[in-house]
Amino acid sequence: MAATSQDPGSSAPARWRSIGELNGLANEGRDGGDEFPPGASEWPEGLDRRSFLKRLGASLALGGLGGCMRRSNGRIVPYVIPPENAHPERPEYYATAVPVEGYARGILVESILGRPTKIEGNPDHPESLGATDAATQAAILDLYDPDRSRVPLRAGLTSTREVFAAEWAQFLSARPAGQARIALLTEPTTSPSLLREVGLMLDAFPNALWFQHTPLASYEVDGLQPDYDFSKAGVILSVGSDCLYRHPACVRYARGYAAGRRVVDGRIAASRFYAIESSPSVTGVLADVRLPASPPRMRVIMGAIDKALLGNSSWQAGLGAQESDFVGRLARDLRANGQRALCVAGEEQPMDVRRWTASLNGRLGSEGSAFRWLASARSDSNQRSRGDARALRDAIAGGAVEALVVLSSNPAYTSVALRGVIPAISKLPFSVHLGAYADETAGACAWHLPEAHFLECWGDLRAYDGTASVLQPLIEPMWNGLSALEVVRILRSGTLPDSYQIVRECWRDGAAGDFDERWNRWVRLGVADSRAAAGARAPRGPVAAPDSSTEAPGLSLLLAPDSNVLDGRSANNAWLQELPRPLTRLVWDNAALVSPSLASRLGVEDGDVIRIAARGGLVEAPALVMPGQATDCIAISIGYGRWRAGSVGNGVGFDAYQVRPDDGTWGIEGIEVTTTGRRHRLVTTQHHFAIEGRNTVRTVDAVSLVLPKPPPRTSLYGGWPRNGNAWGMSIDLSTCIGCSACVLACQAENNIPVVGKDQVSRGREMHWIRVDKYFEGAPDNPRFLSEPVPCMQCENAPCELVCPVGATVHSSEGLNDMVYNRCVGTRYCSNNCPYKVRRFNFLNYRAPADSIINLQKNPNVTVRERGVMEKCTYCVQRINAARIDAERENRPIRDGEILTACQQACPAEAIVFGNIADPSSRVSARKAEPTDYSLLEELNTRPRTTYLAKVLNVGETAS
Amino acid sequence: MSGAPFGTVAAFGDERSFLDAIAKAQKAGFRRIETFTPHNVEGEAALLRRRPTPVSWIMLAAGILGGAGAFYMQWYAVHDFRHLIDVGGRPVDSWPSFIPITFELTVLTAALVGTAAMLWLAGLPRLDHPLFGSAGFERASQDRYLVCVLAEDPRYTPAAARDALLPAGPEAVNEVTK
Amino acid sequence: MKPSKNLAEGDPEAELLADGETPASVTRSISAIPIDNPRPRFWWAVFGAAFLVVLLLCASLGWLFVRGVGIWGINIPVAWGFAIVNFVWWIGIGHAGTFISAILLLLHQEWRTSINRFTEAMTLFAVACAAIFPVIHLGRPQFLYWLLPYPDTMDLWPQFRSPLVWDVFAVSTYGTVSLVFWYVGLMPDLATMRDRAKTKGWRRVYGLLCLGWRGEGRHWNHYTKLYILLAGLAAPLVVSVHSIVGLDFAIAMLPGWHSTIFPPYFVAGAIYSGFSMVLTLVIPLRAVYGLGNYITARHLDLMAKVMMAMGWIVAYGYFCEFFTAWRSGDVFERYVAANRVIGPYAPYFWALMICNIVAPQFLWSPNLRGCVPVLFVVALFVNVGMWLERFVIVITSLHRDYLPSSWGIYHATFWDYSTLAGTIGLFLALLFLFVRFLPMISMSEIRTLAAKREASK
Amino acid sequence: MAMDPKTLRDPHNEPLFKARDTTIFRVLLAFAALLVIGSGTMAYAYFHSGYWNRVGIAPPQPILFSHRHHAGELKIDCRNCHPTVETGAFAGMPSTHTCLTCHSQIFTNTVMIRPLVESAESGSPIEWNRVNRLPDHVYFNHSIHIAKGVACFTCHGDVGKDALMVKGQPLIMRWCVGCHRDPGARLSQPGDLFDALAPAKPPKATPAELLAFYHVRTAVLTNCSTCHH
Repeated sequence: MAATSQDPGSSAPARWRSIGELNGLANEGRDGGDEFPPGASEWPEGLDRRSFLKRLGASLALGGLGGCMRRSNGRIVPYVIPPENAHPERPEYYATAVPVEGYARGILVESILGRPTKIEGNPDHPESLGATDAATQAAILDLYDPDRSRVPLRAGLTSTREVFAAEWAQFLSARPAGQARIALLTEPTTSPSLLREVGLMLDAFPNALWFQHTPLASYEVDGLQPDYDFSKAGVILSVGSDCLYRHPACVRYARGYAAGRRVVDGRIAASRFYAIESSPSVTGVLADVRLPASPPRMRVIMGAIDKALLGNSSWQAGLGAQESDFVGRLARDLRANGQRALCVAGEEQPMDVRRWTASLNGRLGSEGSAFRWLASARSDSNQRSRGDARALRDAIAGGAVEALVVLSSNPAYTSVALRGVIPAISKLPFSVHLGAYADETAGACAWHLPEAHFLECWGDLRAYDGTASVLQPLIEPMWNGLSALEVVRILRSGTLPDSYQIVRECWRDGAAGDFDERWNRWVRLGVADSRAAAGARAPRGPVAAPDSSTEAPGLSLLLAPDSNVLDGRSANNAWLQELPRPLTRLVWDNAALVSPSLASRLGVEDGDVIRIAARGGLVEAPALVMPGQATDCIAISIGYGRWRAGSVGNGVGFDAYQVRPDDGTWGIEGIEVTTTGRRHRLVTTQHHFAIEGRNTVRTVDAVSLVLPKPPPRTSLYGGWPRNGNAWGMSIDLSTCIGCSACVLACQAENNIPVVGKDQVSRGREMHWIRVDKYFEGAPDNPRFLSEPVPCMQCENAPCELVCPVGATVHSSEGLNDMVYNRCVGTRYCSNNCPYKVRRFNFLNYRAPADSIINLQKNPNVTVRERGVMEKCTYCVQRINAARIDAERENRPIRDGEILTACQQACPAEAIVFGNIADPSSRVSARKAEPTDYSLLEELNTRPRTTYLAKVLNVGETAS
Repeated sequence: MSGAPFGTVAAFGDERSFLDAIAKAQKAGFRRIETFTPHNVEGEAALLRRRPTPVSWIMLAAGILGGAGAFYMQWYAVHDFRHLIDVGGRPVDSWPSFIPITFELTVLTAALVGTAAMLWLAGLPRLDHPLFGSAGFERASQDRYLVCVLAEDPRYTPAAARDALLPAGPEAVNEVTK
Repeated sequence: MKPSKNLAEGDPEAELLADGETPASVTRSISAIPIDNPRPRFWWAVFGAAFLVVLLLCASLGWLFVRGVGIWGINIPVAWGFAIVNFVWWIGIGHAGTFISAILLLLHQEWRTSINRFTEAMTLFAVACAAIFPVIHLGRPQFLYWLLPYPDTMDLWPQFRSPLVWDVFAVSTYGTVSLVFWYVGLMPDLATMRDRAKTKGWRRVYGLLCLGWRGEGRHWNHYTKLYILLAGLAAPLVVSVHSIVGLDFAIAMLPGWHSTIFPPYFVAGAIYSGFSMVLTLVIPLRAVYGLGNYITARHLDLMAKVMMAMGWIVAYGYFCEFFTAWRSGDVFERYVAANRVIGPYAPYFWALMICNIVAPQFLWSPNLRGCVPVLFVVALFVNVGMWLERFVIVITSLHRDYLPSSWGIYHATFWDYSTLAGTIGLFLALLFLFVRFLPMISMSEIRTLAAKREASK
Repeated sequence: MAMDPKTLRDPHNEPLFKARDTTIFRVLLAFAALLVIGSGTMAYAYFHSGYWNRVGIAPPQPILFSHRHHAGELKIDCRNCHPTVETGAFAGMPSTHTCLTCHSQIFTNTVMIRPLVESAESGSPIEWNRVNRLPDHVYFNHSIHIAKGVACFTCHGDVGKDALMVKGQPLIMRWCVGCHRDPGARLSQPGDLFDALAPAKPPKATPAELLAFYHVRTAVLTNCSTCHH
């Protein structure tokens, strides 16, 4: 407690507790400290006294008699004609790709009994390499979202596709052939087929205009894509970039970054990572040396870097001590590394900053090795496009549009420009919206067509590096949805086409030889023959450093795409809503992040609603104190406050688009902040971020790599005989980027329920693996430590000892088995678990029996009922499946044959699972590294999951 | 109340004359004497040379059996068919863990068997008794001390019994029939 | 604190029975309460209120079974909340009865005689209230029977290393033996009731309940031996039960729980809370039913002294906990200790200190001790304090354990409070039924006392 | 008998109970004790009984399909109709078309197989009543049992003996773990695995030899997670 907490002003790297504690508040209550908050009891809506009594009676009757009545054995229904696949119960994997802001990420989709159940990375795809990010894992849930749009709507009323086609034909026939003034709005896309279809449409209707809109930043700099190879970098400079976490190539980048941070055979050639950013990002907080700076201040520092690199001795002018130390060390290391120096800028940075940062690579010599330019893969700068949403607004306002066609985009929410002309859209002679949800834009358009999920239709996309993939469906469209390809074809030709034919037409085009053979290979591998442009040339010569003004700019606001729901498109995905935001651990909300010192200056604490006025816009959002946030900068993510997202996303969070500038910039200077006196309940899954002097996350210096070894432990007991496989896991904290992909992979694999904001606020989140975050050092610029914590599978498991019914016992292979159907729910095991990795079904968290969400469930994992404890078991269903295969063939299980879901998803390969009894296994090699340690080793629980300490490569200070 | 005599009852108002009456009846040669008192009277058992009750030995035996059974049950549960379960890496024969239940079941069986034995030895439950019909017997549970010379005594005649009891100064003497 | 035996005889300051009481008067006045119900309005008021609270308990349990334990405030990491706090509290209260009956009987403390019946009944009802909680706190209470050893279709056994299984045996044994002990002690009095009841129906009822007891010398011969042996069994039992409850915590490796001091410290705390509850209940009942002749000022004085002594043992327990935490040098233990004193639940801790340590110190003064209202208030404080003690042990240890990332907070909900209140109602309702229909003071034993005094005159 | 009239009730009071009442009371007490013990015994007997476990019970079926005839007398291999038993978790149920491989030629017009013909014509499957069923929380895999030498008859009984399919074994956990704890004695020789009838003679190999032959690793068999996850 206070005995161990430090003076917040001291810059000593002491480990400290929550922000509330720093401010002298003992209460860590997530809702602002009310000891017994009103309405904390449980009475679900729509349950009156009568039905309560009915249910009570029924439950007593069932409880009393259910045990003594024989259940029906049910029916068994064989096929009339047996299917081709003799084993429909066995998972099959199909290659396809998930769209990531229009780019492809190759995936393999697991299908059991004909329904897609889980997404894995495609090892053959360059932007997946077998791994995924969290958003990719969550994409499977969208398929089964009950809120998805199911029928065409005309003015909000149910209609049909045929009526739509007829009405469109009528619209066209009322105008001279080909003269209809059609406006087509899409997101920037890499799909060759869609671009071809759009092209054909523009050909067919000379007056048609094509606009492209996305609220997110373009990945292009002057028409080219910067691309990085972190594995070749010795020194990395990130300028506000989050490219290891949120980028079409983030998996590849994370893999490359991890290569430079991994201890192998006791050695490491560690990269050194510098970051300068205004708000902590998943990528930035990994930096060995990190400097928070507000957007205007960043420009000053970049100017200093530029000067220092040029050898201008006056570079220190106007810098603070911390800043000049940062710049000095950075410049020294960048010059020393030359070709191995990599500079990366965030996409949300102003274009001059991105240009300058990219040009540094050319100056330092890393262009061609760690850095390269790629030709554009996305249609951002397509010649036929007439501009973005602003251009469309002008066109509508100018009367140049008779028919508006919005494809797979939601501009009525995401475009500040278009929000203003919604009444005008409603008055157009024809307007149609294609989308997975009857969302905000659907409400503005006369027609709404349900869109097919990408697992329901054919398509094609290019990856960031240009690799093309054919997207194949895993399931018939559940709600008769259409793809954008099909809609464009309907609009152009009036026929009701098939996406399969459209995609094949595009790819057959101009192709010689045996097309079917190639097509089948593309579909099977998930990677089409590469038509990617090779590395492009640098766009221009030397670039001047971003100019900066010297006057004090005051407070600035930094908008950012949300780490989970992006621009709001995933707002109705409950997995993503409940997945803690990587750094704040916030769920089901966004918040205005303020630095600790700004918070005390404004007099606000977590949950106080503040009003931010910026350039005429106004947004009110609850403040959340974020250590490491630039002092004069408030950050808030977009994508919340939606009103037609669906039952999950409606009304969640605060709509930061209200202050988004029309031109799509992300930083706003000179904002005004006032307090409102109101409070909002912010819910986090973790609310104590200090490490309390406990050795839970260990760090080692890259030079010495010395970790104190614990004394050998002896036992009076003989211990249990261990023969056969001994499962174990190693988690490398040095390569872990803290992205939470493991959390969602586990959720998808193990049927983990979503419990909602209220239950999380009561401390009842269900994730089996969590990513702990700790802050260490000065609150305004701490070191961030993250640590994924699954069940440790202790050999001396404390949980097992106290279970009265033996529902959790050890397996012969060292698993801490959890037998759901034996559990009576005393929760004693959770109390006795020092790692608190056990999760309890306090209420019935299962979806209703008839819910469509159940189709996603993994049939090989029991869906837990109310009152049952659950936890990670190293994906024992996968172990069993592999064992059955191996036993049938009378061979041992091969190393790497079993991948746990978290391991499989991890982009950084930080998690390795395997047989520790086999000294040649990968996990044994990991555990033999000098940086291996057990969490809470002193308790002698002997965990099978151990960690590799986080390697820091801070280097010496400039002086 | 059918004719056969049960015995002769004398009621006393205090312990001293009650004990005195027993002694006097014994002196008169009666050996089959029973008493009915509102509480346990010290000296009564010695005077009547009652055998020590076996309740304590029964309880001891029951307790040992219960404890041994409890320990065996736990031992059996962890060794069930050589199917040994690894619980938290602890040894199979975690005998210290078995002590509490062994103790509890020792106490439980001793208490239950002892109580049953007491009832059995005392001939309870017995709802009917010749004395229940007799006048004034309700005072035996309140404030009177009753001495009864039983009819089964070979020397018993109503008159002899009355003569033996009267010298102690009873408040009342009554003949009771079955 | 060991009043000498001869205090019972003649010392005017140390009267255990008022002058002029004879076996006849004892029988008359004590049996008059169930037979005549001398204070019907008081009885109906308390019983009626308690019954309404029992209805609240029924509603709380009904809602619990419909929705699940999630209606309470428990979470991860605080997976045990009010249910366990209440369980330990009630079980502790249940310890005074057996302690007074058994241990004081073995120690030949005659002053137990006036209060043993009542406290045994209190024990039974407290155990009944306590026994509700381990059942309802289960996530799946319908599978409670899996904690019992029986030949099931799964060929599985309970996990006998778990203290919760020990609890099952300890609590059920304690409940059963307490019931047997109480009932055996009640048999002669039931016979008295049979013989004094006014209507034939009641005489029949009491006649059946006393199993035909007739005070025969042969009965007494077996009976007295059994009774003393049951006392001999109950004495270690009473120690074992709360030791095992203490082991529920001590076996766990949680800082703040994993402590060898727990079993004795829990036993002392249990007796402490038991005596305070006895005083809380006896003081008003004694006044209302005019039992001052039997539960004399001397009785209250002795109970106050026992309570104070136990309070000091409990205080020593607190001290030991902190001392051990400090002396261990263990970062986790030290943190939990400090967190109790200044953490989010510090108000509970300090309230506990006031209730359990400060309040009883007023009883050092014989004047204050002799003042019945003061004694009553102090007893009330200790009752609350002992509940707080369990709250502090359970909640503060759980809410911040090893990994700071998993630290949490616990807020009780309406249903937590309603269930606690409901069991208090149930306890009072049962107790008032007992007072209404059974003699609340052992007539046969007081008669022995009265007769002995008559004899000595 | 004269006593203080103030504290005495009517001295000519009738006794409350007769000797008969004592007998009834004692019998009732004994009965209550028996009830406690007896209900436990009855519950044990009930839940281990064939009634509860449905052993030996043949549920009605839409077609009076005879395993005795097909498997016992005609000696059609089990795998003919349950084709995935060696490769998959499910043994597989014969599709309508599987039946029609023979029954498009023989007995085509009998009343008995009318439902089969109707199924083929309408395309709607035949709904059989399940005989063997495991709870949802049990993950059972046929293929591994066959691979490790557990014959069909070991769990399904002598299916070639009865006309209608009856449940051959209780399939309760006690029965399952009985074998998982001591599998050797229940294994069969490779040639016997698909017999419809348990061989009259015990296998020539000893349990230990069979365990070695099938490479059975007994340690994992009794892990909870082997069947429950």
